[in-house]
Amino acid sequence: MLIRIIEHINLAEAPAYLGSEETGAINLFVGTVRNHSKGKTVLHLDFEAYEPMALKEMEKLGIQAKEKWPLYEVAIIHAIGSKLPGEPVVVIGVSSAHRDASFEACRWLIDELKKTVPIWKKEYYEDNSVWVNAHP
Amino acid sequence: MLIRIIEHINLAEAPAYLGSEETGAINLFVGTVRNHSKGKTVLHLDFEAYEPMALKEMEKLGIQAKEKWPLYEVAIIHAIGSKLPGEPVVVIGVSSAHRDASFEACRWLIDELKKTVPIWKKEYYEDNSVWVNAHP
Amino acid sequence: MEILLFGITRDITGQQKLTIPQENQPHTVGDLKAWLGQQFPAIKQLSSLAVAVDSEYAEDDLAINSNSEIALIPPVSGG
Amino acid sequence: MEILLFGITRDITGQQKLTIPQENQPHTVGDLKAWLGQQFPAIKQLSSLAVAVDSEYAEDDLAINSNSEIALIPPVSGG
Repeated sequence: MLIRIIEHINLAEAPAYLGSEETGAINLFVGTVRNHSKGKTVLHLDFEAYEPMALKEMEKLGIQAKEKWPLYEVAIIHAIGSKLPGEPVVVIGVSSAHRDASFEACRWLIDELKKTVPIWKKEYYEDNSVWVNAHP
Repeated sequence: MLIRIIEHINLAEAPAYLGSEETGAINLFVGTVRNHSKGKTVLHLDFEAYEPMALKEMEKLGIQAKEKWPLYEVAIIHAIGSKLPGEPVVVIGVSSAHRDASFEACRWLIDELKKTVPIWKKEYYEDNSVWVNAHP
Repeated sequence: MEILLFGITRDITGQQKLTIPQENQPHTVGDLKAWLGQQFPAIKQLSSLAVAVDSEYAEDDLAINSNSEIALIPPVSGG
Repeated sequence: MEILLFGITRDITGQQKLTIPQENQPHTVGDLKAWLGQQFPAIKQLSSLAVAVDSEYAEDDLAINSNSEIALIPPVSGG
């Protein structure tokens, strides 16, 4: 498994890691910073992680995904620091023999990552900033 | 839209094309040559396309996907020629504001491509070769 | 009338392209398929056979002539 | 006892890290949450608050002491 928290994501890393002669299908999800959110202009997002725990939780998700689906490999990469619109903030990639498993596992991994991995983002608008999800 | 039939696929092309400041989600599917199929060792796959028609059908799929889901961009790239195990043969990529649309549209595009786009593959095993899907 | 061939239809006919003499020319896509089945029985064993006219999938009742670009589309297997 | 802080819990407490004096030390995760709610009412307004002990999510009845690495986990928002 490729599990990584990093300042700048290199989009070539996950596909290179996931490709192999046994694999027939790779699904890759890339989350990027949008320049607007809820009708407001976003200037940048700042990401903060509780790194040792986040890496552990990411690894647990990878292991669970490999138990649930017949996967060859899993890559989970998350960025930290300040990110501008257009920049990648998360990459999830999985490889499997057939495409069903790759789509399902990749979708499950990004959904679970958003629920359990201790990483926080603050959205900076033109006039204020908020920690996303903090309040009901 | 990025619609292309090409000898060698560059995996960096689609993500670079799909990324933008408006986009929050990119889903990418990469189909690669497996070194085995139905229990037999695959030496290589040879792809052949009726190019003008294949490009037209790929473009139609991109347009339909954009009608069905709120997508920013669509990339459909297919390789032709002889491909070794591990090599990419098809890349489908879509970008959207949110991840639901990106996963659904990408999945739909690869499923439809396999049904309608006039591209053919011949699998070369150690002892023979077959045109895939040709017979019931 | 010339017919473009791809994939297994090249193997079945042993040709890169079919030429149908003036006197045998089919008038519709359906006629063409019937003629092909007679000339090359192996074609009837395929999972499916479509015909493209001017690079669009064509129905059996579509009229064809030598000005159209006509192609046989055996079962596709891209991806 | 030291408590690691992240995200909005740093803004709420105005600190990078909480230090709980010996005499106030909570014995369980549940005690810690109750103490936090008293000291920093804004914490009760969060969508959720989890506590991690030695970098694992912990239940309220888990016993804690100063040898553990303890962290507050406000609602996560990665991805």
